[in-house]
Amino acid sequence: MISTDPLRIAVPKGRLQDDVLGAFAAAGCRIPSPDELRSRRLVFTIDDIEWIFVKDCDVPVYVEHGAADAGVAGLDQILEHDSTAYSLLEFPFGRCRMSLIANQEAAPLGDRSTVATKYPRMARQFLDRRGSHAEIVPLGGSVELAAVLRLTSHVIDLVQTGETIRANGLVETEHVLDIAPRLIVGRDSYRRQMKRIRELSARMEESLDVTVQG
Amino acid sequence: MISTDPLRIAVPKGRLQDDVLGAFAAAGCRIPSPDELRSRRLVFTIDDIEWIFVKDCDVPVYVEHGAADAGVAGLDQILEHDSTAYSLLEFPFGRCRMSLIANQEAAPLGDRSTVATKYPRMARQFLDRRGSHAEIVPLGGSVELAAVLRLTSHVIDLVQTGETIRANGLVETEHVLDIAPRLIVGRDSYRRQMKRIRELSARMEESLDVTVQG
Amino acid sequence: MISTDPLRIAVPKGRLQDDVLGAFAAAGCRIPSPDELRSRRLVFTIDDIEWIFVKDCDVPVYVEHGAADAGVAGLDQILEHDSTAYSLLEFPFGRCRMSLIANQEAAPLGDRSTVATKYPRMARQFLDRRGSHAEIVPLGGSVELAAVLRLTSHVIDLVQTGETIRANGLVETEHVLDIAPRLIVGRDSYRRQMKRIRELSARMEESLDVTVQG
Amino acid sequence: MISTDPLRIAVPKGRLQDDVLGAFAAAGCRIPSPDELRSRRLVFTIDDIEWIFVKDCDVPVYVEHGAADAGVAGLDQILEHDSTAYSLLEFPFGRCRMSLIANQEAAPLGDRSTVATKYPRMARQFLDRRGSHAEIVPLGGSVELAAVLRLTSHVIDLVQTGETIRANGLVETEHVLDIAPRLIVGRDSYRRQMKRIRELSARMEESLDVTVQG
Amino acid sequence: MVRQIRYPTGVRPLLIEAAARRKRVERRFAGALEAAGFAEIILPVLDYVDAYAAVASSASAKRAYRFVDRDGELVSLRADFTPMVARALAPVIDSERLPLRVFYRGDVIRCERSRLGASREMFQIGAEIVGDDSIAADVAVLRLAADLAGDATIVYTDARVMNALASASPALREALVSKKSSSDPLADRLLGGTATIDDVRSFAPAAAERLATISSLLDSRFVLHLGDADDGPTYYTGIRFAVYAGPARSKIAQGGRYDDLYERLGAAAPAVGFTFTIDDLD
Amino acid sequence: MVRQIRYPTGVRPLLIEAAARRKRVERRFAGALEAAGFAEIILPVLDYVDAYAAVASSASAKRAYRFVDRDGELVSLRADFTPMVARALAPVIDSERLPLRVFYRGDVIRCERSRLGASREMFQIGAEIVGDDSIAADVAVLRLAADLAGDATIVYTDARVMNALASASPALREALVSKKSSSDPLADRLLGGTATIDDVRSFAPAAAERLATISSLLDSRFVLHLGDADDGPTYYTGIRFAVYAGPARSKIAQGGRYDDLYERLGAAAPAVGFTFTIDDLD
Amino acid sequence: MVRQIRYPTGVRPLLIEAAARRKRVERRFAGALEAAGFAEIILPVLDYVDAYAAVASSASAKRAYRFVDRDGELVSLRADFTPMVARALAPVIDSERLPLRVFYRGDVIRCERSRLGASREMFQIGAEIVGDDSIAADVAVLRLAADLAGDATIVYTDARVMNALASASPALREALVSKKSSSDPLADRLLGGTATIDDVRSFAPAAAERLATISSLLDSRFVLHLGDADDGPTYYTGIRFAVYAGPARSKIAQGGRYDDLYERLGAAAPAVGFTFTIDDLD
Amino acid sequence: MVRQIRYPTGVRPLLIEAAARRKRVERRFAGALEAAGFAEIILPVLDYVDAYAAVASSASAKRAYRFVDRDGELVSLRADFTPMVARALAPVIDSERLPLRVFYRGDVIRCERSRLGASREMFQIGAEIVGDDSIAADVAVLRLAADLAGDATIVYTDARVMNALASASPALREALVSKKSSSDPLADRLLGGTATIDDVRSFAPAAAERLATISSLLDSRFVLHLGDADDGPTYYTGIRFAVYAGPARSKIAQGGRYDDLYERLGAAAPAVGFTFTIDDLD
Repeated sequence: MISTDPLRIAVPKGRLQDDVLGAFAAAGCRIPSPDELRSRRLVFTIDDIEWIFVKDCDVPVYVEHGAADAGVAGLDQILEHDSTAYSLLEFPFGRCRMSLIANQEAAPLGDRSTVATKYPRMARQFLDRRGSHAEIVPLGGSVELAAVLRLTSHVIDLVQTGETIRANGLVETEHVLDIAPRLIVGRDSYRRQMKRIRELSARMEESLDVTVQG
Repeated sequence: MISTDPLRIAVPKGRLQDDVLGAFAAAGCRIPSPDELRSRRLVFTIDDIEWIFVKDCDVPVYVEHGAADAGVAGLDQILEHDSTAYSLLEFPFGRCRMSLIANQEAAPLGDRSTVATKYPRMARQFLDRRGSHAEIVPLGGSVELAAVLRLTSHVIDLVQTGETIRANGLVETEHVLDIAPRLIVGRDSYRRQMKRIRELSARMEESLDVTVQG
Repeated sequence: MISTDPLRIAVPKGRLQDDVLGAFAAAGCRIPSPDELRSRRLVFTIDDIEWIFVKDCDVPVYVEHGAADAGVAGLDQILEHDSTAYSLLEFPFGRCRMSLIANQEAAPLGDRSTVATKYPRMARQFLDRRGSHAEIVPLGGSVELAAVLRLTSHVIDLVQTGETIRANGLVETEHVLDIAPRLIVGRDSYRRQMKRIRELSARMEESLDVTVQG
Repeated sequence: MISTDPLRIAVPKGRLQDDVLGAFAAAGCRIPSPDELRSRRLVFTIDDIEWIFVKDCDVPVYVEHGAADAGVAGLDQILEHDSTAYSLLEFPFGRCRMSLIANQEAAPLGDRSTVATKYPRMARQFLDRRGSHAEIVPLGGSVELAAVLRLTSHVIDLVQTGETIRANGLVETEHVLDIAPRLIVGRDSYRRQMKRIRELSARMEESLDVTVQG
Repeated sequence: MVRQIRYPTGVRPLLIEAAARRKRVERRFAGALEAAGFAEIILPVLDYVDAYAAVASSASAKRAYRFVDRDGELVSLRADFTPMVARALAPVIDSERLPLRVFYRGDVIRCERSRLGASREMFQIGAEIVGDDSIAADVAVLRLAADLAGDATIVYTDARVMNALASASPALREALVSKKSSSDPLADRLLGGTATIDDVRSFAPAAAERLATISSLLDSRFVLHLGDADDGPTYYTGIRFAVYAGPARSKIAQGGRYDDLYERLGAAAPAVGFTFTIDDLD
Repeated sequence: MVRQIRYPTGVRPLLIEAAARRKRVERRFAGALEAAGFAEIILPVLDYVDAYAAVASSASAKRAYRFVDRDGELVSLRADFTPMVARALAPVIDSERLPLRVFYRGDVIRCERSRLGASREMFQIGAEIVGDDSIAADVAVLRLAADLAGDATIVYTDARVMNALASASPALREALVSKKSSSDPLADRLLGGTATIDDVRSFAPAAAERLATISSLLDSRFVLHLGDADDGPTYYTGIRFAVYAGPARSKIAQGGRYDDLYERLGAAAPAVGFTFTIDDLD
Repeated sequence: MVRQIRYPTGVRPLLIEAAARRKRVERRFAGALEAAGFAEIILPVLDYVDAYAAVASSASAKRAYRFVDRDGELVSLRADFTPMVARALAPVIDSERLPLRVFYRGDVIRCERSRLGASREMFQIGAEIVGDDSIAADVAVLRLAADLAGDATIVYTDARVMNALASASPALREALVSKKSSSDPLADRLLGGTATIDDVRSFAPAAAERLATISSLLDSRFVLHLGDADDGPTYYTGIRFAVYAGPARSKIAQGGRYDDLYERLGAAAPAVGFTFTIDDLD
Repeated sequence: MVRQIRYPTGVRPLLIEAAARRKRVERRFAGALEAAGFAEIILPVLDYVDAYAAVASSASAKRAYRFVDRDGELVSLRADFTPMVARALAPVIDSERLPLRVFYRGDVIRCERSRLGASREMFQIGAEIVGDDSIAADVAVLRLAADLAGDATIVYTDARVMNALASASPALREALVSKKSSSDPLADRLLGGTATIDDVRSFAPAAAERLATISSLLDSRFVLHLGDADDGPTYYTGIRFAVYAGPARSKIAQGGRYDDLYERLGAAAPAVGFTFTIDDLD
């Protein structure tokens, strides 16, 4: 065993937090209690794991720079950050899709199209694959609004139920990518904590009965 | 009157949304109903106002580029985006402060300091005023965590109650700026809608009994 | 015949001038008379040839830019100017060699060597072929002096008799290139005046009994 | 006296060489004999002066870089090289003028003018003073030819008798600058050899009966 | 491997249909300007930054493509036309040939990110009258801008009004710039757009005088807004205006009088003009 | 202090008369090309160097203004149009809409020093037929170039002749490239411009066949020179030509067929075209 | 006005205390390397990008400061030492003087944003043995790295193991690279770090042979991890290792054998070496 | 194909022997400076040009490698140390800790062509006393420079002498700058190096007073030359000197007092120092 330090795991706050902690609990890890989670504390060390709670888009950043050994992040965040971390597991919860969405009068995706998105890097790659010169407009959120107001012809965003799209009179025109949360591990951490990480990953896989596909 | 188009107003989703809508209602505007707000719709036209709901950090972007005539945004977002919009009103709700926060062992702010923040532009200006070469580490959220984990010596972030700081054993070492939401209006929109905008602003000011402080 | 304009031929003033004119005369061209040449005139049109008299280093420039159809230039000037003109003939007169010359105490050409020269482009190519990082010092003339004064360890220059080298106590250490004057023709001029140029070149070749080598 | 090394003086080969040596001889310096000068040697040490013979355009280079203590160079070369050396004396011989010369059909100097010259730096400064966008074409010599052939509308060059201009049907349209050879001394050499240099300069001045005007 | 398709920020090709639309608009503008007696000049796409040191603004520098050329000089791709016109014409300004009426067109190239609802391309056509400081020139330029814009509204003022306020009452000016309400009744009228020329005559008499004449010569497309704070170039010295047309929230043109600019770039001459950005017009 | 007047290497403004002359020439060319069924496209003045890695030549790179942009990418100001056309059109190449006839115009901007007898400015107009590999397209392009040039001489060959020689007999090709005389009678005929199509049929049969047909369709303005060595772009795969007119020693246009270029830039399509440099024309 | 205080990305001054700390570490490393027979060389802070075309990786190019110099050539500030050593030594590689033991030190300068928990400065000290392809050289370099690091753990493998797997079984390699679990027992052992040299002998016999000897010569600080996927430079051709020490999660040094690198940069010679990044060491 | 071997202008690697020689000189200088109580600081190789706007000289800018970084800011490779020291120390200048004695070393990187008899490399070591405006500090710095240089001659004056002359008699100053002879006997003595402190007392009393004391404290290695015209940086405000040693015609070090420089770069403090260029020393 190279290192006996606690393993630092980055948990995404918000939507996925409960499912993620549940998956670790099912694999036999002791996780912070509901009371602890209700406090404003951001770090909890239990047994040999140091749990840290970070904004979802920062998980790949913490893992990439060695500020956390492992973490759970959506494929959208992993790809948008061009992460070099290893992906050990894909989780069955929190799945959604990234789609190209158009306003109803928009012409098909072409050279004069404009695309609002929170994911400029992935949007660029998608447009390059499609051979399109379309312009990208980066926004921080509510990107569908840009298409509703005809500020852009298209939007690239995550879609879960499609309710927002329908409610605002937009059209989902193309499937870009399936998105699911993954357990990611930094390359240096993997080298130093190989055995513990693989054991943890194996226990999680068993309990999830997940076949890794990604 | 130059223009008779509806006035498009950008309302920040989330924490400030109810107070902001309340302030407009108190000034006599008809606002979307709770049912409407629970739908996933992002745009509502009522009387001569088109309400749009955007992520708080995007409000200055919409107003700057003429995608909205007016909006409500915190001074943090206004300054971080270097907005050229006019600030007509400051609201009495949603006030907080931007502070410099340190971990307990951190040396005083100096050349070897590092500062995690969601506000790199404002942090840079603060450090320049202080004559400090400290390094800035931009993050998307939970920036206090960086100081808790000793990844940075300091954090610059918004503070409301100070509970997060206390719960994580950090120290608020310096007041950077008072922050409050403001009614902002784009320069071109002001020219084209001068009269309506000033009337609306006057009604809001009366109802709020707010003295504008700047 | 594409063009019936006079053929403009650039003759290098100075050292080579008489030999060059002699070669054209031997090929049957009427050349300016000694009296004409003693005048300060720079241009003479005789029959269908316009003779212009230019500094030797400018001949490749005139031909390259289409300011002259043809000219006579040393291989040193042709290569130093990276000329794209065609070389139709090599003349038997005016031959010399380009050499690497060292002062007597100079270490063999190496990384700390410095080389004075009028030909920085050719010197660079020679040093690259030799894998040397030696530094080049461009001068306008009397480059041997730099080595005599130990301002540089080496010199790359034309050598005719070697008398200057001996008189100044230098050593000719390496042969870089054989140099001879050539008849050069611009690419555009060749296309437009192909027949006349080839006839002239053939007559000169006969009269010179020169085998073109290359 | 700071330094007792011989004083190294750069003499321009060619046109000015005899007059320059004569001026030093008149000031009491022993100069190389005609026989010595006929040899190919480039360096002669006589008494406490080391005479070196360099191409006229290289004199300011040698002095600027401390490769010679002093030298004689025309104002054209001094200015074209942006020399920082001190000018101690101006000589009465070798004087000429720099002129703007036009071909007979050329329009007055204007935006569409082109100017061939051996002095691109001085030409640029002249054109800037005249507020002209005219284009400069650098050549190595016989620059008048460019105007004769209508390759450029103008030429900037040294004029002595004006015979070349007349013989080629050109017109001297403007006086740019009076040119005379000067005794120049490098700044570092002046500091180290102040006394000897001033004595030499004083003797030359007396013998020349020259008033410095420069 | 996926090939990169995108173009550098701020440029892209216009293929057949888009090029045809662009050329149509160009022709309409150029035709109208020529008919109005303006002669075209063509400006370089690249110039030295130092040549504009006397009029540089750091804001526009931030958006320009800048690089160091092979002579070690800092150069910039064309990001603003008006100073380039002055620099180009300055050496040939000749009082006998004035006034000059010139126009120009071309792309400005800026390394700005794409923006909501605005094209990142920037094709501009502008025109100016050089060497004529008359009211007639002001009015001619204002009318020409309105005619070119079609169904337009033009908001105008005189730059000297706000400048005079800044000297007379910094607090008042600050209120005008921030647009917050004020207890000062003058400020309130200025802010609300109801101030009259008489309101400003005391502290900006020359501007008031000139605006009075100008406004008497203009029709209802022109709206005088004396409290307008500047958000454009800082070189205006007289009238200043913004042109609005159609549904766009943003101005499609701006202009004004800049009587110092030529002097700072080499040859004194008054000038008044405007620049249209026509990417999104048809 | 003397203000710097000059402009960066390779650019300068065109003031009123010069701009009018330029526009006149532009109109003449654009009018003729439109009449011949060519549609204009507008190409950016700036592009990524890497986008042309597949066709880059180091010689032209040396003359281009190049710099690193804010994303760390190497970009270049426009220095050669033909590859830009292919890159711009590649994403929209659609076999059903082919052939396309397009033309383009604009400055190429190079940091070359001024040259004897040649303007350093480079305004170019070019045209090409994309998606048509027929002899008719070759002839149409040759004729169009000749008509645009006025009283012109066009020297042409097929790039495959010299390429075939290079494989068949490097020594022979070297003689042709250097233009020195040769004891080989074929070389001599090629060098002297007296070689016939029959002379090259044995080693370049396809080119010979095509040239035979082409030459039968052309009038006396066109001069076939089979021994012509290339001095232009290296992407030609079929006919290749240079246009001479008036007293100028230098060619005023060049062109040819480049059937591989589009494929290397993203979408396969044959193409044939030419580019005029019109600075010095009237 | 507030003066700008910050420095460009990737650099900052070290004032008295920080400079003293840096110099202390430098002295410790340089002293140890000199004692081990290594001679210092000094590498330029700037070099042509094209000089490394044969070994360039686009990832590192993205992080380097790059610009076009006055000759129009693309240059880069020093962002990676190892190829610079090879380029500098190549012209003086002389088989009689080999092997050479050299070391170097200096900043690498990258325009990366500041990062969580990692200094953006990058002071590096590295060493290599040139011209010795023996196992003894591998072991000497591994031991030297461990000694310099103090209380260190070194994870090592041979680059050929994974390369052989890539040819033999792309699917297996993919599993190893992504680190997902696998039903293949060999993959599982490689992934879990329990694979032995015998496991890889069949498909990578030379590497297995060499690793067997090397591992027999190393003590417990060295951990053989045969399934290790590369995350560093791509030029390794033999052993490859990463050095971990103290509480830092990130490696403090990396190294390996690169027997092709010199040849690609001008003169064939085997080499093995490592580079420490010492900003955060004391 | 021949590979390009050369390095960019102004840099090259130092291989084993050259590096050893460089390190020997470095050690000798650094040892002597540390023994004299100077602490090292380390300065970045890259900085913003705008940070030095208050002290910039266009001459040095011309020789520096300059480029635009990814934020659009103009940056420069290190071409002059002294202003960098002031900018780096300004934020930590603390009157209680003054005076500071600091030294620094490193390459300056300039894109100058190679020069006759001078290396284009530029390794420099410099030192300065910050926060001490005493004569003792002047003398300490002069002596330290002489000791470091070995068998040296130091020519010195006070920058205020020539500055006072420039105000008092521009004609006289011009004579001194050009070094032409003059009919004025004072000018003649100043030119010839025979002027005494009494000669300048009338127009530069403070400088005269100070020089009188300083010269009384110096030995024969120091030569007072009151008529010396400046050829170095323009920021000197008191003593100014050049160091000559051995057979070299060029100075090997220069220095002086610059009491305004720190203030212009952010924090007022007097300073006196020097910089050696040690490439050609052994």
